[in-house]
Amino acid sequence: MEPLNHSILTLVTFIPLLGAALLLIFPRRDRDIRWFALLISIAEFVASLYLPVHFRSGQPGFQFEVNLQWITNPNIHYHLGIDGISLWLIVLTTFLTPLCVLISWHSIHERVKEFFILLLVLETAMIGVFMALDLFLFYAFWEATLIPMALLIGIYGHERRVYAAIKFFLFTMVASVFMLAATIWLYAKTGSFDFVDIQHAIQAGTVPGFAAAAPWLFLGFFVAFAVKVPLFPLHTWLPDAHVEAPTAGSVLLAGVLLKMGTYGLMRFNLGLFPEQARANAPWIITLALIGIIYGALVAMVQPNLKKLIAYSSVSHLGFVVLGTFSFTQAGLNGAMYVNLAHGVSTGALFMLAGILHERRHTYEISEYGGLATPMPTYATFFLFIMLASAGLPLLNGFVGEFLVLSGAFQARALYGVLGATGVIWSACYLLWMYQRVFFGKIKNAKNEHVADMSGLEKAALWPTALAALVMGVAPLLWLKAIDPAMHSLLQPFTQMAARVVGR
Amino acid sequence: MLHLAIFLIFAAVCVGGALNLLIQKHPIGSALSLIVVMAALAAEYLLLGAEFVAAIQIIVYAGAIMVLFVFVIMLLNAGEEERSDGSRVATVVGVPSVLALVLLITWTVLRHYTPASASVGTLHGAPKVIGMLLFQDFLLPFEITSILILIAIMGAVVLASKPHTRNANGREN
Amino acid sequence: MTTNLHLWLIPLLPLAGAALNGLLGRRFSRQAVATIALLGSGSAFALAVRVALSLQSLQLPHIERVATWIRSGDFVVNFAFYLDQLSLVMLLVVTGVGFLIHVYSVGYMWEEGGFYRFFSYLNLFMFFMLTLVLANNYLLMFIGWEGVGLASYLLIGFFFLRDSAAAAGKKAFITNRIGDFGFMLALFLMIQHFGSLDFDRVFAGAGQLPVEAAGAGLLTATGILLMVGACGKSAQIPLYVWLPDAMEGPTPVSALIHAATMVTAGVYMVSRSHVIFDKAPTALLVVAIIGTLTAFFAATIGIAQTDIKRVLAYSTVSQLGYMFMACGVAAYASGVFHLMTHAFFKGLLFLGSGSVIHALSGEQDMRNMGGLWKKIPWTFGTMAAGTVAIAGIPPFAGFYSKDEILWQAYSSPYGSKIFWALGLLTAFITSFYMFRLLFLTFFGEYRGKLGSGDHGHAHDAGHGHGHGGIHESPMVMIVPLLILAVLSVIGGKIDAPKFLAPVFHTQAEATAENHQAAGAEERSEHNNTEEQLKYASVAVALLGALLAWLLYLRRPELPQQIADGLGSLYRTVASKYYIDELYNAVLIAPLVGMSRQWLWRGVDQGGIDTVINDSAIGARDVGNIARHMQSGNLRSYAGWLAAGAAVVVGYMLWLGVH
Amino acid sequence: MVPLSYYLVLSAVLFGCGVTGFLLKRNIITIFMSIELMLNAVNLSFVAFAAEWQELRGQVFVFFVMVVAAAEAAVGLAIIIAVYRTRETLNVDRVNLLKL
Amino acid sequence: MNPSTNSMIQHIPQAADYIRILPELVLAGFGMIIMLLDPLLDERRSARTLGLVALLGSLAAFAATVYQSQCPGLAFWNMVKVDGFSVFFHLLILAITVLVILTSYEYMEVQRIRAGEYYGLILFGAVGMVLMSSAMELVLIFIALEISSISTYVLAGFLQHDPKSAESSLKYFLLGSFATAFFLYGVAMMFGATGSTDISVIGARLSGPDLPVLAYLAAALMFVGLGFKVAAAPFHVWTPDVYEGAPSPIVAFMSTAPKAAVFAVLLRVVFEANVPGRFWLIWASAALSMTLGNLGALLQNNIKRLLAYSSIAHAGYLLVAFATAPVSGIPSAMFYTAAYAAMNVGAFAVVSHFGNAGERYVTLDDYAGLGRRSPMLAAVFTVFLLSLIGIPATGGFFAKFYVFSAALKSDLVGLTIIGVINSAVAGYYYLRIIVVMYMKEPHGEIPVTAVPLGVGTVLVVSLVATLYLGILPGPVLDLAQRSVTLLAH
Repeated sequence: MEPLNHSILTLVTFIPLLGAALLLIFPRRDRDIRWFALLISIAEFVASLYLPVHFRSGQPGFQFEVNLQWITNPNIHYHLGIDGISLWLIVLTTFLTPLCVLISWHSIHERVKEFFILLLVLETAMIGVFMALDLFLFYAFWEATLIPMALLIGIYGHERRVYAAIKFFLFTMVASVFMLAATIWLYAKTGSFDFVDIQHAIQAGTVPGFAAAAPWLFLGFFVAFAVKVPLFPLHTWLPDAHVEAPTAGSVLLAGVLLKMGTYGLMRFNLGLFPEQARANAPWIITLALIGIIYGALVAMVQPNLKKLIAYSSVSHLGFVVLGTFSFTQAGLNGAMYVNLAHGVSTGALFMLAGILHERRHTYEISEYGGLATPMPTYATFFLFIMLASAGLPLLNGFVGEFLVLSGAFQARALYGVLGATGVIWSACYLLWMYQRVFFGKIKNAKNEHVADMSGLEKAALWPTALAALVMGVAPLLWLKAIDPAMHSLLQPFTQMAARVVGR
Repeated sequence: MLHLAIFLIFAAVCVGGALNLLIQKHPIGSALSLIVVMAALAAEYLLLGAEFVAAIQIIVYAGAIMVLFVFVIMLLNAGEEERSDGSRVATVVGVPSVLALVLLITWTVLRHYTPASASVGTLHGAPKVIGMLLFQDFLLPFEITSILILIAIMGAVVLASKPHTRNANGREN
Repeated sequence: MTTNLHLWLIPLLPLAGAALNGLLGRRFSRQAVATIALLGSGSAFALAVRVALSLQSLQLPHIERVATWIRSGDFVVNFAFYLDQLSLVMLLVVTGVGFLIHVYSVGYMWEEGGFYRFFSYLNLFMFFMLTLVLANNYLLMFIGWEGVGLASYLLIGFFFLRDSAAAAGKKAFITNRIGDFGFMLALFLMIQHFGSLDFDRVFAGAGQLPVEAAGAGLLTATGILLMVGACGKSAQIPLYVWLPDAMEGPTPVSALIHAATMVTAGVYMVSRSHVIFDKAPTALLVVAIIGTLTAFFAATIGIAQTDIKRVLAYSTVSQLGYMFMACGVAAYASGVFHLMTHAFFKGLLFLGSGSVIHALSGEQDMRNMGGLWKKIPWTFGTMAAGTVAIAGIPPFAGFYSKDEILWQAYSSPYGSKIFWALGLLTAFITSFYMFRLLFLTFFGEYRGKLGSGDHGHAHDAGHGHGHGGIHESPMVMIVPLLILAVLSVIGGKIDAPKFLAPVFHTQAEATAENHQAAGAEERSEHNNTEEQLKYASVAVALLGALLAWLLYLRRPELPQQIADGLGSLYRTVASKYYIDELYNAVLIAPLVGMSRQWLWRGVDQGGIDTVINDSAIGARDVGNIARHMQSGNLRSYAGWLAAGAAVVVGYMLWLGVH
Repeated sequence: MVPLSYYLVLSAVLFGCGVTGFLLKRNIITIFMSIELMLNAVNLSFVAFAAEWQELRGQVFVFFVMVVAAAEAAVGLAIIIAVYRTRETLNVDRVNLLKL
Repeated sequence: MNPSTNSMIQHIPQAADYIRILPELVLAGFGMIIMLLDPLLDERRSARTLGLVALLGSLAAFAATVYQSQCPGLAFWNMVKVDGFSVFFHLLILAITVLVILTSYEYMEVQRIRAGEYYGLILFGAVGMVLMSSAMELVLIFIALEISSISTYVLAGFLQHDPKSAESSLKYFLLGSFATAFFLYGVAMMFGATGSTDISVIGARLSGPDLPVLAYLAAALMFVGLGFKVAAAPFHVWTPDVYEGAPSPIVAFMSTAPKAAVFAVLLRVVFEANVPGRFWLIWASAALSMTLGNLGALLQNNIKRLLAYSSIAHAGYLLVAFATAPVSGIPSAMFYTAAYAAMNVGAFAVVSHFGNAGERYVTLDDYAGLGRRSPMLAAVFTVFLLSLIGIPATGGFFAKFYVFSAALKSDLVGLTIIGVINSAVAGYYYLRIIVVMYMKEPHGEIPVTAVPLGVGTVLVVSLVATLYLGILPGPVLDLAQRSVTLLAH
């Protein structure tokens, strides 16, 4: 046993918060604040790398667990732990945050201190969501992500930021109260918030009234997560939030916050209510498929770069849901992998969009054209990330999408077929957008002397590009931990399937 | 029978007074009819044997409180009531509700105590007995009422006094 | 399997070149860039030759496993390489022709901007193409498959300042994606039924299944889906539309990617999957029909094109159709044979046309050419060799492979006389339009304006600066032409079918042989027929040439008259049957329009957001009503209180009574 | 003897008159008087119940109600004066600065 | 009224009796000291001195309550009962009193209010409120209720320059008395139905199976009166008007302390006096309160009015607890009152400080840009608002959490869902304030004075309390739970 194993999760969760607290008493020297935030976020990333290094892939159950009684009544524990499902999402979060700091270096010049405080608080909350094994703790972290994010959008966003912030907050808030209701019900009946305990109780059938309530509980959790994912038709907050959010906000929103939804679906909807998940899978998959195709088609016709990326997220996250509810090993592995890949590539896309906005203060695609000439490096980065997003083999998008689709295909051929059309759509909207932004001659004189990427911006994007490549070439590094976790998550489903066959 | 007749007479006076309170346009008229109601009620109390209550009903209620009312009416030189129509809710929603309320209570009471079943006698509430009770069992409430009265006095002083204006230096004008 | 060939080095060396040039090339000199790129592709070629030389000591198929790529449950995909005769042929063609075109490009692109970028892309292409060829499993093949698409996208759009180039690149990629969609579905089917994508496991699994009768079955479905993929990559009906547009790319790219190598990936893939197709006659039939139709259809379009590269492009589509026709009649070896010879002569033709364009400083319209043979004799000579080869006139390479295909189409158990007839007709047309190209370009009077000075460069933007007048290309371009010309002449002597026989020596072949062995009489009859058919095909080739000579040299005014006489039919053909317009009107425009009007404006903004906003407004309205209880009037408040009291009392009494 | 219910019905009717007065009268002072009427009605019930249960607490309660009524009267009339001072009206319909 | 043999001892209050009303005595004593000091002091400086005395008085009463908790039991012939329940509410109300006095400390200067009566009324009012929580006799409850009511009527009208204040006072007074009459009628009926005004006797008489209809009538009428006091729908209409017009510290006071006291009475009446037929009545009232309160708040621009509607909604959430099984319902209700008090007093302290002289700045627009001009104040206010929304790690969250989990334990799924949806809707209007503070540019020059010591203390204390209840709710809930075992036999 490594000496840090018991405290590492706490450490990883709260380093950013500590940083935020220190920033609070920091003098208002913007430069120092930026450096400090960068330092903290990098330290956090390094600390979080402890997890994959010491993670034991084959070992079932949760690792690095901490379980302390926090509140006796209600019976709330400070229970953190990770498994293959959450491991990489945490690292994704810590990976993206320093990049967010970098990309905000110059674009945020007012209320710098508050910005980085919010960013770091948000990081803690996001990490907490992925680590919490106590339903209450989970909900607390879940809600805690809302406020800094809403503030980031609302204070540092663009023209319609207030509207977007409120929309974001309300959508998520309204949806998550259903989860809260379901959580409270579980607590009222089991006397515990502990994920593991509740799971055991449900499996053992010792929860009174569970059979009748299960569909509603499932729905309660589902709605909260579906809004976050976002699943069609609950997605309309996402484009608005993205368009108005500052770059760092968009990066974290797409990169991590949406993943909280898919994570929740896996952890809770599948983990706690396998039978309900199975029963509800057809319509959920239908929504996911609609999301894949619909998101892509709508993305295609967006006149706004960020909206386009936002709708592409709807499409990509549709893959995740599709994979999740295919209940196949490949589907779930793929879903998780799409999560990670989407976090990296869409995060990078938003950073790129932000770079453009910083120079020209608009996201309208029609304002651009021919940018490849003044900004060759930028165009190359954009191309690379775009290809990653489009799911080109050997880049990160492909592995996940392929696994998801093959899983969906195994579940039902039609799912795979419809989902696979997404491969076509994503090429359509991305390539078209790329053509309109970068190719041709410069039509708008303002674009003639747009500066290419600065060293700082390159520093923010190189890691994502490298990650996209490594994830595409060596997915095993990630799948090694994901695969067993998904295997155990699938256990009840295979049993169910066996029962159906046996009958 | 005599009891019943007296009851009915005073009851009629009560209800008449109450209705008159409603009908009267001038507050003084209403105040006077309220005094009538109170006096008639005192008679009903006597009928029930509550001497002490009947006495303070006249002294405190009809005497002191109503005098205060009349005093204020005079002080503010309140004229006849304006026939303003500020609230349709009061007539459309309120009055039917009141009717329903009264009917419901009456119905309950009549259901609970059929006229034949329970006729009350009297409970002799002599001042001494009441006093014993007040200063023993009800000692605490009795003492606490002093605070109530203190508050009332303070409140009256604060609210009825001329606004307490100070200039910016805090010096009184 | 004691020898380690380090097959992984073959694709990786070009990749290294690509990475080096791509990341740092901007700071290198042109010489350095060229050296790196040539080293990348040349060393791959050298390794391929080494592999070929050590063939005797190998036991084929030779599999080298490098690392595991994906592991998900029981499903494992490895980075592993597979070498047999088929991949060796492809390997040599790709690296060989590829290297030559690299050399050629050094000359051709020397003046262009983005030199490093070009070679980086070219090397990247080599990497993906070699991955495709050497893959041990379908997914690795798919990497190469998509990757060559990417390289093609990048290279077509190389002159990105030109909108048409950018659009063509996008079109190529998206059309390819449609094909890839089919390919992916085929992969899913394989995963579902064989649990693996490794060639040996899939083929072993498929081999155990019975031949599927007419109608659908697993293998039929897989086969057809693979064919969809092949249609995209190899530009077959209905997905061929991208290839002619792809001519927007620099000409060496057209030669390498859109003639010699990438577009033949579909043929390679179908041949590689022959085990599946052998068990699925229906799928084979589909392949054959698509191939035949494409061959014929594209050839007809080729007649009426005036852009030299577009003629070659349609010719490529048509020739690819031949290859699929061969595959469709289970004569995979013939298909691959034609693939190889086609790589030689079509590569040659494209490079030659590039040389012409180079000489004319960017002119591509054949109507503005003519009489060039004197000015660029080397180019003329080599191109003439290529033309003869593609026309199928013996003893040039094209004759052998094309004749083999026609014979197989005629005689194979999966074949049909219709295929043969259409193939023959196509051969005639091919001969016609290729000679038309040759005559228009090199004979007659020069019709262009160049020669007096600098001329605007309609295509290959920026190309032609510093050139004055028509001039022969530099040696660095001529040498590859010569080598390819030689190969076009003698390529037919390579008995590829025999070399490939062990790969395809499977049940289908066996049955065919049984047929042949059925009786010596029949066999001799076969030989007889084969002879006759040979004459027929030579005859049509010569006829085509003759007709071209008649129309374009002898009576140059005739074509215009014929075109006028045919009227709308001619216009239809010249406009490529309006297929692009049709696709645009039927598929793309409605899709974009629907997405914008219905989905985005309608569902998203009109539907979902309206519902949400309305419910928010609804809540506010109700809130407003609730607020209006607060009229500010005391008596109203009392009214509400009284009402509330009445309700409460009423309810409680009701409760008390019950 | 008078049946208890008679007293209670009388009480209910008086209470109802009080409530009606509160609802319909415009003059604040009259409204306040209506409240006094309601309290009187309640007192009658107390005394009647006290007689029924033979329990003096009922009468004691009436005593306290009267004390409270007196205190309320003092404060209430002071409030009325304060309102009159700022608004120069005793019409309750005109006292509606605070609304919605 | 058990006839006792040693009647002499029975009829003279013992020391324990006085201890059991010690906080009330202390409060009243300090109130009188203030009354005495007032005329003796120079008017200009009296406010601070009197404020200090009042502060000391309430702190002393707080201490007295702690002391008193050592000797639980009945006093003054079953008039009052000191138990965990009463101690809990004593502490709560006294804490609120302390905070309100602190909030008022500087407010007095700004608003030019007569300090002597102001503090005196607060202290005397507090006597009534604390007494309500320990009273076991309807007579005493009635008087205590009146003390608390009358003092708040007067306090609401303390801004003598402001016609709104007078109107607020008038409306509160008239409607309050109106409701009191209903309550009293209910008490009369209860007396008629059971023959007693002693809660324990009533409880015993009503525990039988066959209940007189009269008891139902009594319960209904009493509920009207008490419902009015806690601003439960449909008896909530007065709340926004009164809160808008009254001085902010007083709104902080009357939205928490008397409400807590009345909730205590409701708890006693509902659970200890076994009042029948509560379930659907409270169910409907709770649902209606939440909904009307939240919907009404959606469109408000005046912060005080908005918080008034929010207090209606919160009364609704709280009432949910009354519809549940007492074992989990009572502690959850008690916790809720405490958490609500912490956050609401804090919020009103901000409003009171920010409103400035004459409470000029109370609209939403005035708060624009507060996040920039006064970041700490805005941050603290944000925490209170988040707590009012019910975001985890704040007291407001656990308050709702306990209530809803109690409801679900009693299988009140419908009510829980209504409540949960409501709390989501409520997010909107609280969020609007946060949005305005942080995301809107200020409209003009609005002076932001430095936060003075008194308000600062209040903010810190309520902030700590809000967060404490949100992070470690256990101790307070345990306290509440222990008292339940005494209450719900």
